[in-house]
Amino acid sequence: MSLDQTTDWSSSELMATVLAGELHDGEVAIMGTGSAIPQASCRLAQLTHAPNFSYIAGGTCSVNPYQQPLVASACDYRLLRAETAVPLTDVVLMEGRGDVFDIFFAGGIQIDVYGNCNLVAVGSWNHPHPRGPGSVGLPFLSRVGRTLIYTMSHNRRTFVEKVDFRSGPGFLEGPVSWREAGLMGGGPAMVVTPLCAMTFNPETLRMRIASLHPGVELQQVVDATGFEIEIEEPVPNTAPPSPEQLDILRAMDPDGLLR
Amino acid sequence: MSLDQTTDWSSSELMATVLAGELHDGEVAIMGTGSAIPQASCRLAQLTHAPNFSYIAGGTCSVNPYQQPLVASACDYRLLRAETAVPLTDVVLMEGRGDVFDIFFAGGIQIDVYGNCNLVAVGSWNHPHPRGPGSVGLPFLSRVGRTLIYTMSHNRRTFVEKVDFRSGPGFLEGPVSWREAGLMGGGPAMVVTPLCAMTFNPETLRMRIASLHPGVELQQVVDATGFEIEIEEPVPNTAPPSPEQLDILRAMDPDGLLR
Amino acid sequence: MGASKIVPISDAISSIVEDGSFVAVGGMHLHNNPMALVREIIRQGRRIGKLLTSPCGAMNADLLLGAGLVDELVTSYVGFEHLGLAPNFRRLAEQGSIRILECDEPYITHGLYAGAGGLPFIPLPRGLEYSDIPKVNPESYAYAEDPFSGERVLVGAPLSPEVALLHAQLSDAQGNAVLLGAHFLDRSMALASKHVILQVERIVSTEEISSHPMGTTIPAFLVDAVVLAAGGCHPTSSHAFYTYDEEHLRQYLAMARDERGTDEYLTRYVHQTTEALYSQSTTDRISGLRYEGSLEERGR
Amino acid sequence: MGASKIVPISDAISSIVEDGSFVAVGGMHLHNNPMALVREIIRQGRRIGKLLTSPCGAMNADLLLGAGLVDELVTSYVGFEHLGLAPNFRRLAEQGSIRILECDEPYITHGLYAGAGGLPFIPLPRGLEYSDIPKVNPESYAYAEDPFSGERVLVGAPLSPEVALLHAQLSDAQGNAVLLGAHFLDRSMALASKHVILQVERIVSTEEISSHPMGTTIPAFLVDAVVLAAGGCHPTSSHAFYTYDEEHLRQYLAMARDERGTDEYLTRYVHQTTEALYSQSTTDRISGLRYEGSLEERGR
Repeated sequence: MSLDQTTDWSSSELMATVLAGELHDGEVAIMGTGSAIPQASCRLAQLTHAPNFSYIAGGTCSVNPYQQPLVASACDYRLLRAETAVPLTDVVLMEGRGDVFDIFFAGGIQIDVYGNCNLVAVGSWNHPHPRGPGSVGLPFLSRVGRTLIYTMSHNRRTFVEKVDFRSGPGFLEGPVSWREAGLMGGGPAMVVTPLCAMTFNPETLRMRIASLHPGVELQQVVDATGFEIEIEEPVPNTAPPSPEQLDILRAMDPDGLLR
Repeated sequence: MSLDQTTDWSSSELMATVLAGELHDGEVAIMGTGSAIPQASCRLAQLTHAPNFSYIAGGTCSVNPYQQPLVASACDYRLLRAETAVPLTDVVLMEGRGDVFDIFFAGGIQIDVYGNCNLVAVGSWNHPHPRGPGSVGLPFLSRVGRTLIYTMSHNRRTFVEKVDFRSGPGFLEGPVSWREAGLMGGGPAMVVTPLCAMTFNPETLRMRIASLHPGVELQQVVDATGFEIEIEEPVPNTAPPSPEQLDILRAMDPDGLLR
Repeated sequence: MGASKIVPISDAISSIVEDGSFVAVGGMHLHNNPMALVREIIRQGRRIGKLLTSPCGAMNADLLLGAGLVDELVTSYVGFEHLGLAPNFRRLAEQGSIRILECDEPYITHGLYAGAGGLPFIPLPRGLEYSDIPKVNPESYAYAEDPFSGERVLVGAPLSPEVALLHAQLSDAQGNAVLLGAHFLDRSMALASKHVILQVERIVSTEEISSHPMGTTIPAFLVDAVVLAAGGCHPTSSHAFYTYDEEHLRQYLAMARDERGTDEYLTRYVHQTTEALYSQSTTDRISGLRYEGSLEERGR
Repeated sequence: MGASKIVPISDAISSIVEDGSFVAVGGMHLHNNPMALVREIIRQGRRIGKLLTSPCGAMNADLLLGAGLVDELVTSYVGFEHLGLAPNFRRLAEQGSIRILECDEPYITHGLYAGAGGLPFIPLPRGLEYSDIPKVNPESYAYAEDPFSGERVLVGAPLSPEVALLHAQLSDAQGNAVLLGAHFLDRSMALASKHVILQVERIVSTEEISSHPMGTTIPAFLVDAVVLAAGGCHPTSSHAFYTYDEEHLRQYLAMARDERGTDEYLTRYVHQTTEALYSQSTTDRISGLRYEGSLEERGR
């Protein structure tokens, strides 16, 4: 990722900061593949406002990795520079128990207006194009406190009215189906992209713009989103990372994965 | 246990030797509580005729404990002086898989003519007398290659026509029920007591005397057994431990648990 | 990094164990029984609605039973191995004055797995239905149809205790705990229980925990309270630290033959003492019970 | 004490992996993929009836797919993380020329538990039925009635592979194996599979294994063959030994964009070489990939 022209922090750094703001002291989070941004956000939260926040790096299943340094792969051995580690089989149990993890970081090759994620197939499952890598633990979104969705791709291919294949449940098909399902999980809470942060209208359960990242125009988001996104004007600007936050992020990221 | 008056080895040592003779090279055995005799038999087999025999001490779940020294408790920390160890949860899985363990060492407060064992209750389950400690893993007898039963109590309270409570399945209620059940386990293979070794008639599936321990009269066994035991005369004598076997047993048993 | 969870033992019990709750007690046979926590429960007279043991309960269950604090017992064994039967368990069972949910080891193990993983129920291997256990415990065992084969199979209900009482050899102040030696079902209980109270031999730094990240660990976020209880498994063993006190256990077995003796034992070793005093009074005995040449390191 | 199970890699594959069998392949993402065994399977042209990956397959699955040796794939993910999609998996899936048993991580994990434990099937936590996965995979997923609640619940079929191909960092000659670093689902695969072939970085003495009895271990009696394969995970990582070879992986991803490039890759790195030669040719690269300041000890 290249540096933003008009600022001295990158999109990924901003996204990590925004996500960190969603993490509260005492909570426990879990994440999977491709997770440098959530890893950074968790460690950042721990080192700032949430010292009792815990997180598991879903591949190695290390608990509170020190991010010395931040790594690109979810299963990297260096993630075991951590408070401790547990077996993967235990993490799957804890995900299923449903009251252990407050936060699940998710993503998708498609994300729809109700926050459903698709990591499996665009088009029909039998003849997909593209075929995605697969769901891993995303079906557990139905049993987690709340889901934080992040993606580097804010475009009309990713943000669609309805996912072609639901691999990670969001608010399903909207308020009626969500209510009928009576799931124990709280559903998606936020979506963060390089353009903006989005939350969900508690009535319609549809995605709405929460804040525009510095330098992004509202129309850019509307144009890049494949469904009619809810807007409540005036839309605030996303707070940029503070100098302290940037110092922390850069100290854990000598390889510049977030730059 | 005191030394047999007429020999220089104890009942327990003889029983360990007899059991060792049932263990074949390459097999894997599992045992639970109160297991000094089977532990000794397994280690003896390894150090003599069965170097590729393996066994798990069911409490600590240590694999091939070195018996340095033999201990009385199935969960003793010193059992971890072993080739290696696995979690208890893994052992329960392997017991259930059914093709991992060739041998399960069992016992009971009652053992019946078909080799069913009872560790739970004499009399009715609601008003037992005595109440036994409980079954632990004995129901797995239905899924193991073969069961070796041992007990220090050869009397009419222990050896009964039918157990009051079946906690470890033997040949159930005999040939018909055994055939109908179609269990994957091979059923009980041998019963060893301080008086004799017994096997099962392959037709009737009832217990029969296989060999009388040195110095024991046939009538003693008949009198001490609460069901009509099958006898095919002449009944051979149990081979006593060899000097080599005794040397090995005593080297691993400085505390004299088998004496 | 996080806040310390080290609390006095009385606070741990009074604030976390509610009257009537479903409690799992760790350890197995004569080993790693969290006796300090058990004694404190008795001192506080906390009723246990349902008590779950590992496949093999011992002193941990028998003392609570003797104190008359257990309504229902979920177990596959309570005994003292080569030392004899469990006297209070036996007496109450023979009198019919304790409700027993009779179980076997596979159900307890798989039931905790189901509880930990949020599985609605857990099928058991075919063949287990040939013991009489399921017949006397319809609360825990039932039959379901296997949709793949169409066969009727024995299944178990999930085990989801409200509190697990566990002993760990080492823990940091936040509750990252290391079980040296055998793990029995202690980690399973931690995973399946809503709350975990740990008694520990020794508090260590988080750096010490981190230095063996794959050492068997209960992560801090599962742990509600950490109680320092050196020697706290006495008279049972604490793996890698000390073996069981056979003389004391035999004394217990002799005293607990009847209710009066049990009461005397409880008065002397529980009610008339505190854990601090108990620990002081057993320091010398425990010194004599240390494993010869034991390396704490070995246990990992 | 027992007989050595160390065999040449060609014998391990030819004598244990039967054509058409159900094979589990260990490792996860770019780590601990048993690539030496995978390459040898390709050299011998063994057809795999069904291939199971850990929740996250990578090069281990993609190369076998590229070699055209897989009939059915049981997986919840095949990809190269931040490096990109799995090119052969993607191409075959988009062409419809591979049968995919679409799964999720909970099913693969619990399904292996069921396979290991002889459980006839395995209920899954409520809520998982809200993904579309069960709809497209009726072979692995079905619905059963929970006899305790009366509810209809999603369940999975047990996973019982015939052979597991696994990488362990250390093993003795008999197959007592230690996984340093993360374990992923490798131990689950060993427990659930009828046969286990281990490739190992280093053969150690049984005394070395015994010195940490609780170190994460696959016991020898589950293991059929031990193959010495130092560097045998290349181009993926072997925890505690070396990291993944990003340059080589990127080269693979570039070449494998089409069938011809995949064939070229296979010719150069598989068919025209042996594991001994492959290992020789990568020794220097692997030296450059060693973890900084890694302590093998740490991984336990």
